[in-house]
Amino acid sequence: MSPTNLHLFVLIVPLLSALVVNLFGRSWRQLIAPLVLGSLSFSLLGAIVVMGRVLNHGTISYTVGNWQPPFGIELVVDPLSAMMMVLVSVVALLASFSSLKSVEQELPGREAFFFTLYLILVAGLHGLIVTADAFNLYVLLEITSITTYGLVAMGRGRAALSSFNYIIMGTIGACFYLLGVGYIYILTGTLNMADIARILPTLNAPVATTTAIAFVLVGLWIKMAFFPLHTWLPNAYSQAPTGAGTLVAPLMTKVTVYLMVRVILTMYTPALVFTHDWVTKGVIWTAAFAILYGSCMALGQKDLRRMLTYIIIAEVGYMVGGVFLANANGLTGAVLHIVNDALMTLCLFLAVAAIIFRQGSVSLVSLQGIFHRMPITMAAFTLGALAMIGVPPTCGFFSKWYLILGGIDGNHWEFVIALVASSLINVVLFFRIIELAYFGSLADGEHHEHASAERHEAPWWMLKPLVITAVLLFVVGLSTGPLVNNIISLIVPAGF
Amino acid sequence: MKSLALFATLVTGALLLFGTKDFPAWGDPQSPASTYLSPVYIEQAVAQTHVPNIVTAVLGDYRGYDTMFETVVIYCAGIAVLSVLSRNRKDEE
Amino acid sequence: MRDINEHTPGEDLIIKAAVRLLVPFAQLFGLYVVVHGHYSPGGGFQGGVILGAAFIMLALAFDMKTSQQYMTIGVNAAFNNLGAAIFVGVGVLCALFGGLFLDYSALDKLIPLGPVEWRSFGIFLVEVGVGFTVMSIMVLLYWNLSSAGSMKEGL
Amino acid sequence: MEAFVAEIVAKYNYWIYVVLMMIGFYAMIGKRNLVKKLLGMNIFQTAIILFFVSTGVKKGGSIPIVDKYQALAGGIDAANFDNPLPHVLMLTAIVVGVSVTGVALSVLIRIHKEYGTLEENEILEKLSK
Repeated sequence: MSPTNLHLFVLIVPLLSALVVNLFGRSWRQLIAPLVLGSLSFSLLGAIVVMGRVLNHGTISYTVGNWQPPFGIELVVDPLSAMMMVLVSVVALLASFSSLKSVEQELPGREAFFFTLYLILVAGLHGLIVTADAFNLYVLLEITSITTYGLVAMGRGRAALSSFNYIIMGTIGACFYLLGVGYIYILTGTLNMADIARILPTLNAPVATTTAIAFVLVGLWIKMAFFPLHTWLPNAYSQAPTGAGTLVAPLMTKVTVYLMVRVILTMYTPALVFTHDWVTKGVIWTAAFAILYGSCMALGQKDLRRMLTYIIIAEVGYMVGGVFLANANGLTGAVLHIVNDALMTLCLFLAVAAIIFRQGSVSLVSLQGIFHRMPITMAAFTLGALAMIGVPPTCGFFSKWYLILGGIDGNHWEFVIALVASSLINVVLFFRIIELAYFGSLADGEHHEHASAERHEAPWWMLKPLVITAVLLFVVGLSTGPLVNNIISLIVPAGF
Repeated sequence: MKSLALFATLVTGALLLFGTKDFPAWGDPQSPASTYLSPVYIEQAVAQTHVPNIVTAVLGDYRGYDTMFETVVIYCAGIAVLSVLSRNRKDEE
Repeated sequence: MRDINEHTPGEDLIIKAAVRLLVPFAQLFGLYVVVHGHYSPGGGFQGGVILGAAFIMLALAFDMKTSQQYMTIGVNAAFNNLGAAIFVGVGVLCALFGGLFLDYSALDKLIPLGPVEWRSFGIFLVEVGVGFTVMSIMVLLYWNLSSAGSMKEGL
Repeated sequence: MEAFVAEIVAKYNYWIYVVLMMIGFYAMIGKRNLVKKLLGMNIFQTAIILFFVSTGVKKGGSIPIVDKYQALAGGIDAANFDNPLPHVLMLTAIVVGVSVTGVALSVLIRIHKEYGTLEENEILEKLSK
């Protein structure tokens, strides 16, 4: 295996092991854990090596089948995609420890199917990150979606209905994206992103270009659940099996945001997307509403997992707004927030998975006094909550700081106000839970007080990734400087 | 709800039709789609792959990476259907 | 449980005999479409669907059990994994032999046929993989959807 | 007006696909029955497939299968053959459509088992009880 192929093996190894898991995991269940963990660890190591090479030697351009672009499919690993690859493999590996436990409990007998879909989803996400071909992106988008439909529908009760709504909305999104690509193809005759970026500004076809951009962006917005196209997300993510939630919730929306950044920067060039002032203004106002809507809806929820899904909607608003601020600070903040939000969401969902594993429910009532039963889990949850609020030196603070700076630079005070307001709402939100978890048993009377005395911590398989993620929140927060200087500043285009 | 759906449908359709304003006429041999990549495929594919059916050549080789994921998509569909419809071991008992 | 010998509409002597007669030809035609994809419209996906349709015809005319005598659930699982593994495996093999991923001409080092001829042959290998997967998944989809997941009793 | 009619006649393939797409799209978001939504999804995808394939058409072109020996001798004129790329893309998109339909049907079976109906408002009524 020559080193030039390494970044492809990052996604091929999980794919191949998915086939093995499916074939042999049905009869020998003890094979599943080593295969999943082994392939995901290989992915992580490979991604780190690739990132080192990209940072030292510059962007890798790879042509599948040795056909020169635009005739063949090109894969590009620039510093941003290398960073995203590392992020995806870290999250997938950490989530898989917890999933292995919770799937054993929730879906006995179906582990092989679950982890086949899980590994293919990870492979699809890696593929999405590296591809530089507009149509290939559609195929991979559908791979990640189909696996997610399956994973969500494996849940109990309402999960099937939520999954069906997700299928309908997801297909509309993918079809809109495909229509946009079709329009681009008619205009330019090519599907390679860099080639499109080269040809598109030379064309004299403003109406068709605008339509194509609009459809591609709306398609991606549906996939990332940007307000008001978010309706499928809360049900789908909160009713999925816990093991699926820990992987899907941190990654799917963030990778789609990354794709939007990628499409805007390398396929359409910012000059074409940000031409109309009223469009950017409209998107930023929508993003501000999304942030406020997500935060307010989160306040009204009675279930912790459902509350977190509304926070995801608010976070999508942060990132889309940050990109459409169209200045260096906004873009930096948005890209940094992709990384941070993936880790914060992972931390919170891992904590939720641990609680569900022990007591089966995360409704707010059942969280009373949980601090005494599961101290380590709740300590990590608190750290995740602090990062979500944006307390320094956790990572959540730095990306929010950049976003606020970007809002001030661009004179978009509505965005700044929404950001600050949502941070305040998050304070209320999380401190209510932490208070409930710590003091809740005192107010509730004898029944719960008795239960709270027993320490009943989650198994180590779920605790270790949780603790590692909580530590990572600080590590990433403290390494914001190098991250911004070495990686993110490279992708900010010159005109910003 | 229905009127909202109708409105959304009409807006989408109108936008898509409006976008075709800049397109070349249907079947125009001089359109970018027919002059940029496709002549190269048609003229070079046989020399480069020895496959006279150019659709197969492009599907299997030039865009083989797409086709690989197409196979994975349908594989995923099978596994997803199996996993959605199969029941837990406990429920069966 | 329905009695298999009970006469129901659709389980007719003429239909059974016709399907019995038709299935080998359908399978042969499916193989032809897979193999002849280089020279005529066709290829792995189209041929795979025809091959799958042959099994679905058996399941429709007789019952699901009969079609599972010809392709058991285990064989089906083996086929769909094998097909996907052939495709990915060919790609990986190309990468291992010093080329780029899915660059079939790199396999020239394995068996010297000439790089261009290997591209043609590589496409064929890959199409066979697609055919296997599509055939088995189509049958699997039919079994599952018509029996609501039990894969025992259905249409 | 005449210019408008000439525009429609020159690009009537787009009008056909847009009408089909609108039918499908309306069924997806306006209908209450889940199976009708699924059918709408299929119509939508078919419309997109028609759209792409129609972009591959070239006046005076035939199917993109060439004569091997003539091609090796270099005697192929690309103007005589249709554009193969949209066909390739749509083969992939058809497979994706089939896969999504399969998964959606299995999810519908689960929903039917759970609620005994596929009407959205009846399901929501049962849920709110």
